Amino acid sequence: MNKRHLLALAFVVSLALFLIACSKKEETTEQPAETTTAVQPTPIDQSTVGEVTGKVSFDGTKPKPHQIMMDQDPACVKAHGGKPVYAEDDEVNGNGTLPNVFVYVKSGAENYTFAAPSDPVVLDQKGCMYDPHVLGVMVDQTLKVVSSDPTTHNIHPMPKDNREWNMSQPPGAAPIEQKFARPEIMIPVKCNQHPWMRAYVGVVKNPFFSVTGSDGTFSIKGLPPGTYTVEAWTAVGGTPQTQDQTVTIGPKESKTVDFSFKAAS
Amino acid sequence: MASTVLTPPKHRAPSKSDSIGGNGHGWDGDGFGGGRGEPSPAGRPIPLHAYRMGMYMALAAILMVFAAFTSALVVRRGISNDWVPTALPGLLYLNTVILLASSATLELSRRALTAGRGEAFAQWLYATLVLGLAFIGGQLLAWRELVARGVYLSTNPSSSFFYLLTSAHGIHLLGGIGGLIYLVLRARRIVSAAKQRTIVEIAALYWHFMDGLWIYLLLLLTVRS
Amino acid sequence: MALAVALVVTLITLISVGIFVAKVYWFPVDISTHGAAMDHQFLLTLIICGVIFVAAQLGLAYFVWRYRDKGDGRKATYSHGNNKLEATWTIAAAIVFIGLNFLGYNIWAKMHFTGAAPGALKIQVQAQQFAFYFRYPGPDGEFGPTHLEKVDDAIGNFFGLDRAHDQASKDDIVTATLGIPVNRPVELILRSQDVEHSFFVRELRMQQDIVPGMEIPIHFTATEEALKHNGGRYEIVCTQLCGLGHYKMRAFLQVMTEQDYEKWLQTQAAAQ
Amino acid sequence: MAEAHAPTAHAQHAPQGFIRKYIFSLDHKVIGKQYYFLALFSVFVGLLLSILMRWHLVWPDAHIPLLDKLSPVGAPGGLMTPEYYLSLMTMHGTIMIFFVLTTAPQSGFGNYFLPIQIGAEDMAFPRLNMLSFWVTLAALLTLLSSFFVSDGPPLAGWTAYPPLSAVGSVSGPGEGLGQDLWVISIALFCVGALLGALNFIATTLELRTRGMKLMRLPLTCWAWFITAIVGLLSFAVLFAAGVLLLLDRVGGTSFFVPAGLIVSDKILSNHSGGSPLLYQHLFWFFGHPEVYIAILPGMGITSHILSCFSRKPIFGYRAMTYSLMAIGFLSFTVWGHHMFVSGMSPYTAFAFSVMTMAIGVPSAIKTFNWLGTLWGGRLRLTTAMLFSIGFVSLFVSGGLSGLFLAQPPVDVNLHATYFVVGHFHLVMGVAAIFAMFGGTFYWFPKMFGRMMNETLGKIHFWLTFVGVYAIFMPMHYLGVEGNVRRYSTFIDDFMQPLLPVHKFMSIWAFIVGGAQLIFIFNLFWSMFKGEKAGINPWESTSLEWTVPSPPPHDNFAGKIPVVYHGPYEYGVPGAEKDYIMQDSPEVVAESH
Repeated sequence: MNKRHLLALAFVVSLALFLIACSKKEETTEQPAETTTAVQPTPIDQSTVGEVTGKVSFDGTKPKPHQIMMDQDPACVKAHGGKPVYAEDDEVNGNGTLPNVFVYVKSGAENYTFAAPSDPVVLDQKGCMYDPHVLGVMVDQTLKVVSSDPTTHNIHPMPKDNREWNMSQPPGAAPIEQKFARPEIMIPVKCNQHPWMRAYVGVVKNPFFSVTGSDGTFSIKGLPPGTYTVEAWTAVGGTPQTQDQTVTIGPKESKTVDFSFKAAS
Repeated sequence: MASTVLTPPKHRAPSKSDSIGGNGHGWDGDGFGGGRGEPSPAGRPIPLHAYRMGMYMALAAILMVFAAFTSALVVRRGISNDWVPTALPGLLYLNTVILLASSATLELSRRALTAGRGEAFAQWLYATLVLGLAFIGGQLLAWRELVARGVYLSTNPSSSFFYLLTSAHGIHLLGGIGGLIYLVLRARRIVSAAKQRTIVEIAALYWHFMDGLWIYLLLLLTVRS
Repeated sequence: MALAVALVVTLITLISVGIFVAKVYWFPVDISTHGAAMDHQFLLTLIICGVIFVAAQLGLAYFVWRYRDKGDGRKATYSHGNNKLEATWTIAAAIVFIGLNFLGYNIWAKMHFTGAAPGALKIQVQAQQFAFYFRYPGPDGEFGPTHLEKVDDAIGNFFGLDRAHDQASKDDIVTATLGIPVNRPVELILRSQDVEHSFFVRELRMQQDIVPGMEIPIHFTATEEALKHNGGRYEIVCTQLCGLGHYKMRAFLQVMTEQDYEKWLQTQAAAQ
Repeated sequence: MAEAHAPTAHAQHAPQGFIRKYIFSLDHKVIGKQYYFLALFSVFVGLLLSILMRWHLVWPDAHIPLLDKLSPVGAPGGLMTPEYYLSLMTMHGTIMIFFVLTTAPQSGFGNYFLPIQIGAEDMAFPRLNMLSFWVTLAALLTLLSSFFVSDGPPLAGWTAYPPLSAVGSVSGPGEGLGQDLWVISIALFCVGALLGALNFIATTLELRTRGMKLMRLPLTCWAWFITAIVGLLSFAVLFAAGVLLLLDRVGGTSFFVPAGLIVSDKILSNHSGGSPLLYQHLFWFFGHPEVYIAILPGMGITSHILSCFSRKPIFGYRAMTYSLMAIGFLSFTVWGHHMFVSGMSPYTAFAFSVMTMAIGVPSAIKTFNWLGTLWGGRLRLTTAMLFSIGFVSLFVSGGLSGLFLAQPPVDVNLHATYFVVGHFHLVMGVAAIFAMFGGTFYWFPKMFGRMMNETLGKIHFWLTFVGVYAIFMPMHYLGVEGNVRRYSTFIDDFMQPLLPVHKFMSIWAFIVGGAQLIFIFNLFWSMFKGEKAGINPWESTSLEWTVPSPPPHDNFAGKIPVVYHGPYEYGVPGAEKDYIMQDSPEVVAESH
């Protein structure tokens, strides 16, 4: 090998590398912070805990219920005996309160850590509708999806911060068990084969959440004394909206927090 | 290299010469006994024009890749209402001149080799290599200019095609640069052995093709609808 | 062995052809005005192919049997071919194949080279993973615009209509069944919300891919025959691979008399 | 370029050491075997997938044993999910088309026998040859690795139409990493195929021995040569399509993804005005020639075997070569017949239809010439011959159904039904595989120095021949009935009466699948225990039968042959024997 040639070649190549290095765009990749350490629950003095209860009312004209068309899957039509079915997001209780509102402690409980309960939260598919429509799970708690329908569903949560998955569940198949690793309000869940089907899953770090039922009330128990921001989330009328309230709880105190929503335009 | 000698038929010779029908190289006239390359691993040398043929075929494949990109561009531009032409960096024209110059220097190098001027051959080869690298560097600078303007790969179909075509061409040219580096390293042996010159010719073929391809791409990217 | 080959090939040929001749399996009923010509073209092709099929397979069977090596020391016929024979079958094949194609030209032209008849009933078909939805323009004959951000499957706004603001959207009727009147030209405008789908109604002799980013019109007229079978209800299936629910992606076509259709449409309108 | 300077010190000697000899070998014969065994492995994976599919189709509630071990997500408890079915289908198609049909007859047999048949000591570029194999293997491993990614293997079909294949995991399982791996695998495969093709072309054109005029090439060589040209031009286009698809997936470009898509309630705002049809055009510009890439080598092998065992020259050698060329050329003009219902211009559809009918003509010529070859012959019904006769029968059956699909007004009702599945499986799948079996039985003695067992071979042939008709013929009837393909379960009432037909087909699929074990046993048993083969057990004429079995490292042991005759001089009147070898200087007055 000719040394002079080698030298010249090395020079040329390093020049090229230098040029390339100069023109390289600077890139910074964000590494999402991930905590993998096992959760050690913070001890809470059960003798001092209080609770937050309340009611969510609906203000204004009721949204016109949207009838759901299930024609393409006769199994779904049959499950309802041919009766019309309406979208759950349009539901308002007879007493003017709102069902399906997810109320949870948004902030104030950061100093505590909680272990996820070992019991799964069950989401059923019944008559090509999700039951319940709105539900909460804790981070790393198992969500167990079962089906009571004689037709195939697919369960497709569409999270922003969590891992997306999409799985079919033919009739008779085993329940699907999945966990969410990060808190997220709210993860919409869809069945693509019955596009009207929708559930909302709230993933929270603490056990302080509740969903309003047919009386529009909620109650969050076991709160240690402190100041909290309580948020209510609803998708009434189809568009999600939230409201926050701050509440301070003394030892063994029970406070009432009420919310009132209008249908989002 | 005994095996290169044609073994005569052992039985009786063919009565008519045309029953052999000449050699098999119907398309090349002088096939079997043509240039001798280096021995293939199996022993017999691969005729040099096989290398040329191989290069033609490689170029045909490359041509098809770019033909596919071209038709994609033409169709995509034709159907879309989202096509916003990307103003090309002026640097590209300088790069073009550099690349054309590299073809010229490669030709000079080749002539020097034919004339037996080994030193000039190597020098012009260096010049070609430097110009080739300068072209690549220039292309990267042109990309930087676009990025500075906020034009990225996914900004617009026209910019997508710009990055696609320039990088596809650039990668192929880098292959050519690899070839040039190889020639530089072997410059001495090439000068001393006339048989080695085919390598230079094949490298030049590739290089000029890349040159022509670039001109074509530049026209494709600049001509509006 | 030669006899076995000849017998098996013959048997396969006869069974294959026999099932077609006996029409054990055949197209479902034809409910469109254009279907008869297509079925006829199919039949014509079947006959021509059938003849070639039988001739070639039986020829093969016969040759294998007839020219088997019987061990009698006979030498094979030394022949490099027969130019005349080859030219003959080349030309014959070309005429038959290409001629057949031109016979089908008119059918294709009628379906695709002309648009729908003026006054045809316009219906939009929207495909999505994994359902079809249909939109009728309502009395004003106009489809309201689609607003992507308004699309919400959970409340049934598949087309992204803004009924509060868009005049044309107010009377649009969205359904999950494709109801059509009999004997009236229908123009479907196919579009997709997400991936490729396809619209296939076997009885209508109609199949068309639905390509996102395109609106593809197809047109047809359902005949009286449609009312006679299955209560006028036919399956619309998706035939383009569209994801995990592909096999379940379907809807129903309901062919009705003109009066029934009007009534049905009113019921649908009331449910909006 | 890398080939232009292969410095090998002791060139004439065969490499020593296991690795150089069998793994990173430059010997075209070893590479040919490597390709063959790669295809053999792939065909069994593909076959297994199809058996799982047939199982699920007729017993949708069945819990398939061990399947949950392979994929706990795709088949929880062994119950196959619809998405897993589609994944199996996608992988079956991809593996069979690329790694079996494109690999074995062309790269496998072609690599082994093209150089020997033209009287060359190796391919023109041995290093490139080795590279192309390793790239192909990398492609296969990449593809198979998608079975083990978290959201499952890709399910967009072997055609991978966008937007489904382009918008990522939002469009469903398998469309995340699995689809990325699929695209990368295909791109790699293209590179391997291109390298192989240019090597084949250069070898055929440049390395023919003295006297081996183009018109003296065996039809196998012609087929490999034309296939290489078709492959060179078409794989380049697939490569481009793959690059564009990958950019749409990961680079956020919009070549194929249109604006305003809402997938699973999510507005895809990062794409604008791309065209899914553009992808289809690029894909089928490759995809249709690909069909011929799969079948042309099979035609060559079949012609070769038919002539040999009919003891008769091939009927119309020139017509055979010209029709190969015509098919090769026309294959680039017919891709639109896959797109009659795709939404492309109906006028174009008609033009494509005419070209498609035209390509039927050279195919018909070939069929007639095969029959003409049998006519007046003295047929030796060896297993290889039986498979070749089977090839002709299957090619006729599958080819004729193409005449239906080539006509747009007929295709409308058959498109995307089982009619199409039956058509292409017969004409390109099974027929090509029959050619591979024929080639295996014919060339096994040369490749391994031993004979395969004829009795096992014949049992295998009969089960397979009857079986494939029992599987694929009924598909035509189902298609006419309107049975749509790519459905994992038949849920509609419409399909219930047809289910017994599916059961019939499935059971035959299991039988045929099982029968392949006979072949595998025969192959490996014969490799070690088979009867020793002589130089020319079939009394064949082409050059590979002039050298020992298996051939020495440089094929001819330094004695390069000279060719005096065409490849099919069987039954020559006045000749000493029943045949004249290509390199025999014997002159016969009436020859030609």
